[in-house]
Amino acid sequence: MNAAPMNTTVTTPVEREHALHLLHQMLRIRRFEARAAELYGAMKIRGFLHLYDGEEAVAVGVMEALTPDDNIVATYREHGHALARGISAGAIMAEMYGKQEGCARGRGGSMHLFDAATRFYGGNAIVGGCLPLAIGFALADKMRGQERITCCFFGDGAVAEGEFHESMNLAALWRLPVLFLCENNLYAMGTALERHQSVTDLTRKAASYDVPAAAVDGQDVLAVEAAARTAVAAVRSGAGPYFLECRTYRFRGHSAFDTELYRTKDEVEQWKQRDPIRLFIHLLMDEGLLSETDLAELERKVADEIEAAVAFAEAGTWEPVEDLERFVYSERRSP
Amino acid sequence: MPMSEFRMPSLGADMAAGTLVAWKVKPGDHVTRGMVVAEVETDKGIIEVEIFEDGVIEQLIVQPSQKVPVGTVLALLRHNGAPPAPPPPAPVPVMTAAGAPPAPSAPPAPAAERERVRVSPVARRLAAELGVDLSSVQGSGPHGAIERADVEAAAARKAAVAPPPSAPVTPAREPERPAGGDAQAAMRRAIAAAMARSNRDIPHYYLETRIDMSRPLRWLEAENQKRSVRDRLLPAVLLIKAVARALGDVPELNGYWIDDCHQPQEAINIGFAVALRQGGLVTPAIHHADLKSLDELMEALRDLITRVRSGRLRSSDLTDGTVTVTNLGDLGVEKVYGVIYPPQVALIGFGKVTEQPWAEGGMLGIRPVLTATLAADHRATDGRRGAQFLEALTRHLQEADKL
Amino acid sequence: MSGNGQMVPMTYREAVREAMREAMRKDERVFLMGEDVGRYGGCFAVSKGLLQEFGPERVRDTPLSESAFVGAGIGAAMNGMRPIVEVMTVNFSLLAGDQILNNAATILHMSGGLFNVPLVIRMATGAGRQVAAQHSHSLEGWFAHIPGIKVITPATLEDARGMLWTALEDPDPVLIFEHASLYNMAGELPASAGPVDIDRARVRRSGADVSIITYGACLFKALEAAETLARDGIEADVVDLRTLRPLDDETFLASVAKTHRAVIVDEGWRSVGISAEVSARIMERAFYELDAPVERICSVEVPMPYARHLEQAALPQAETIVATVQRMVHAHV
Amino acid sequence: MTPVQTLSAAQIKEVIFACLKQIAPEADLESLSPDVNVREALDIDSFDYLNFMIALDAELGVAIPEADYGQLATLNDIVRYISARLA
Repeated sequence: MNAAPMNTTVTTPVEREHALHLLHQMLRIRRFEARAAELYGAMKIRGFLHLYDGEEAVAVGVMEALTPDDNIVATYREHGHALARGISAGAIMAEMYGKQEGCARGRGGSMHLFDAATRFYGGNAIVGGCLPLAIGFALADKMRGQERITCCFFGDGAVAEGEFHESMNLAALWRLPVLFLCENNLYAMGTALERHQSVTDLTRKAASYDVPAAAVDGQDVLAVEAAARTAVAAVRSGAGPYFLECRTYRFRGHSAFDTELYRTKDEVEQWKQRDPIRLFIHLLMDEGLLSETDLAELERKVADEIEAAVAFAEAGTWEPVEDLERFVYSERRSP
Repeated sequence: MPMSEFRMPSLGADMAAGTLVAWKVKPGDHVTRGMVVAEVETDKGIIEVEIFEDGVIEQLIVQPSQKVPVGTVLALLRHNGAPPAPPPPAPVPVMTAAGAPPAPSAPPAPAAERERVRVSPVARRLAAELGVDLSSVQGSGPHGAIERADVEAAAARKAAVAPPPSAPVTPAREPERPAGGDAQAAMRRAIAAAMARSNRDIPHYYLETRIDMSRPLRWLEAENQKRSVRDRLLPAVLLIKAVARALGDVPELNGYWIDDCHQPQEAINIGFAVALRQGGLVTPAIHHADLKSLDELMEALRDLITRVRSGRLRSSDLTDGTVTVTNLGDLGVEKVYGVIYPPQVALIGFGKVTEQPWAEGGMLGIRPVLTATLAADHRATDGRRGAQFLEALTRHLQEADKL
Repeated sequence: MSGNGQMVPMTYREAVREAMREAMRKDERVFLMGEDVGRYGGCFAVSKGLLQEFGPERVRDTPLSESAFVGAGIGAAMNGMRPIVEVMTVNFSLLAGDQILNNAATILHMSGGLFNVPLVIRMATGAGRQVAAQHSHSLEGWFAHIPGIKVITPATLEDARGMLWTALEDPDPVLIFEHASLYNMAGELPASAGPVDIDRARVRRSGADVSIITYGACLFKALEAAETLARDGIEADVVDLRTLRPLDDETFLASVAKTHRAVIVDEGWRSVGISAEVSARIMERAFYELDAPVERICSVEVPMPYARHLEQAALPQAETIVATVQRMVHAHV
Repeated sequence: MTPVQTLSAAQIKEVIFACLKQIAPEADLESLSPDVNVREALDIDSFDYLNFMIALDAELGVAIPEADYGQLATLNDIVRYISARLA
């Protein structure tokens, strides 16, 4: 039996403009992923495709708490993070098409989105492998007296990796400005949390490293944002790392090719009752902050953006094969 | 028993039979993979036929001037180390070139097992350079291997007894092969069969584009000014390389349509149409044209044309083309609408470069202009891909310095 | 640094230490990180004294977490620093294999050229000190298999002193393999010794009869063998590869073109190793120069044993090189 | 490739014929009119023409730049051009 969805209710007061912004961001991700699934079926996108439906509130809420100067290190289920962080939908879609207009010239694909302007350092597809990188980013910033922090996303599966424990220890030992952002969607691929963890309350992992930790309902975007602001403030204060667990659920399979033998339809349905987007829409309507017209307007805007992204990807070009061996080594000398 | 059969190869989609012209080996000879062992006359001309195994020729079954269907056993090959075999049963019936009864085949000569002479690679190279006959050299290496020092010693001995060398003479030309009326008629028939099949089976679509050649030709002229006469490049080389590059961009046009199935090929082997003086044409392939530099392409072209003209094509020359380029510009035509050579799916034609009015940026000028045409198989690709190809071709030609 | 040609006595260990000291003085972004590099002074005492000079921020002792601190080196390098990460021995580097192969080597290419990783990883390699099968292997050939990283193997004092700075200036990850048996090697270096290239192999001894191609500690076995052979009138060209990736083909091919015979000496295992690679390149590009088959002298394919006589029997030795060359050259010299 | 100092027009023509013979062995050169376009008359394509230039260079040491190809239409043109270059 999986951990039951948390039933926290949103109480945070929210400005209308900000609320509409959060909703917009979540809708963008949902629409983008739906289109990605469709285009995968049409064979426009290949390779592995890990979709983020159901987890939108996490990426959107956390990104709100960060500044543009902070570093992001993400996993292979990162379309939502990239969109919420501000990489254009066109550059992401073109990347998934494998076009050279993509944010990594079509070298990385769905799992390896990169962007210098938003300090987005992947798109890392070895579970746990991104954690040491985040340590390094934070170490460099700390050594040079930078204000910025590093936010490292990873899933519940990564908690079983040695690299998670090595990294937690090192970050705590050296008091590095890292936000360990665990997206607990209850499954490491197809293995349920209680089948891969001896202790299923993941915040307790942090205790052994003396890292402050909290858990939050990952279906509630306002709660995520609030918890992330608390966490970010703690990290930015110089107190060292912080572990934030967002309890969430993915509505689709692990990747495009997943028969989902490991969970029941009932369970998925039950979680869909807690769709972060639906919950938020209801809340805003109840509060009188959102009208049907507002929603229709937002959805039209999102649809236009995603269609433009698809058109951009379609019109993109293939990197010439002569460039295949470019960037194995740098073409410039560092100063 | 480690014995294998060397058969009349199929050298093209349109070849049903071939006439053995000459054997390059005799019973008892050691052969290695890739060695030319026979010359076969086909409807397309005389082809040097390679063998694809190592071994010793046990018996030659088909005799010169016999015409046999593809797949007929031409010779028996004994693998190295195997004992000589008893004579095989009587050879298969064969057709003869002139309808005459088959020539009686000579009894197989007893194949004497000859010890393979070991020669180190550098010794072999040096022997060729110094004109040393390796059979006269005693090897001092392991198992009697001939090494560099042995060749040098032999060359020194030779120099000591030989008169000073006279001026080098140009090698005699290959004796001309009589281009008999029969061969020409046969080639005509072969072309007829392939082209009729093409027109019957392939739904062609045609696209053409005019290309401003001022930049590429200017570049070529400047390049050739830096070069000796011997190293000059012909415009055809630019065209071939640009086609290869463009095929890299639009790989669907490079390949075959076989059994209702589009089979794009990875290797870009450009069949280059070469006309024969006595009539007819062949389209030997320039292998991996995309990977060759302009100099290497020029060399490949030189080699192919020379071998076409002297009738010494290899089987792989004729069977490996993945696309065809035909350049009739020398003859003054402006546009070429080609017929695809099956099972290929595209043919690119080039006409003559002519000075033409050219409007650009609101200005009218006179430019050297080339018309490139694409004939493509509509089963394999659509006009959009074809258009992308011509666009890529134009772009690559404009960047001749990067070809 | 004094610019005169005055010679200073120095060990290999001191040469590496001087190189690190100079790098940290020259560039504030450079720092050293690894197990016991600080208070302990380095497992091989290479970093002894650096903590006192540069402090614990720049000479950082790490936990026994190879994956975390190698990965941290990658992240720090991507974020503006120039880390030197010391991995105690090559065997331990396998614990950081994920970070080296999946991150350091891939990120530049995978990000379409957006992010490079200017990281230097140093580690001890090789056998000869009776430390048995988990501390003695020569895996530099494994790493040389990976595109995206560079693999260098300083053998001489000059290279130990000079390669580090060049590696730090390189925009991409460079792995430096220091043969543990060389740390005590003493010699002299000019006081002015400075950076050297990491692109080219070098001919350490010139001869016309055979090419001995090697790197790392085997260089000295090759030079010893060459002296013995010279007494028989056989002159060996000894090529020190110096960099295993990218390999400098031109230098060893030119040597083979001169001598027409090649022996490759490599402390790694024979199968699928760097010697096989060198041999293949000779076959591909200098086949018609060869007067004899290429030979390889490598470690015997066993986990390295503890007992001294067995360990020595497992390693390439000067006598083996001499015997092999004599067999190859035989009557012609 | 010793440069030939004194060569009569007839000798030059002989060399040209030898070069052409290498390229078009079947051609009947004796009946070639000195005033017709050689390329057209003998069906010489650009590749053959380059070989012809290479042969002339090898035999006479006269490297003809591409820019001068236009001056070499007929047999007479070629003889005249080469005489001038050898002079």
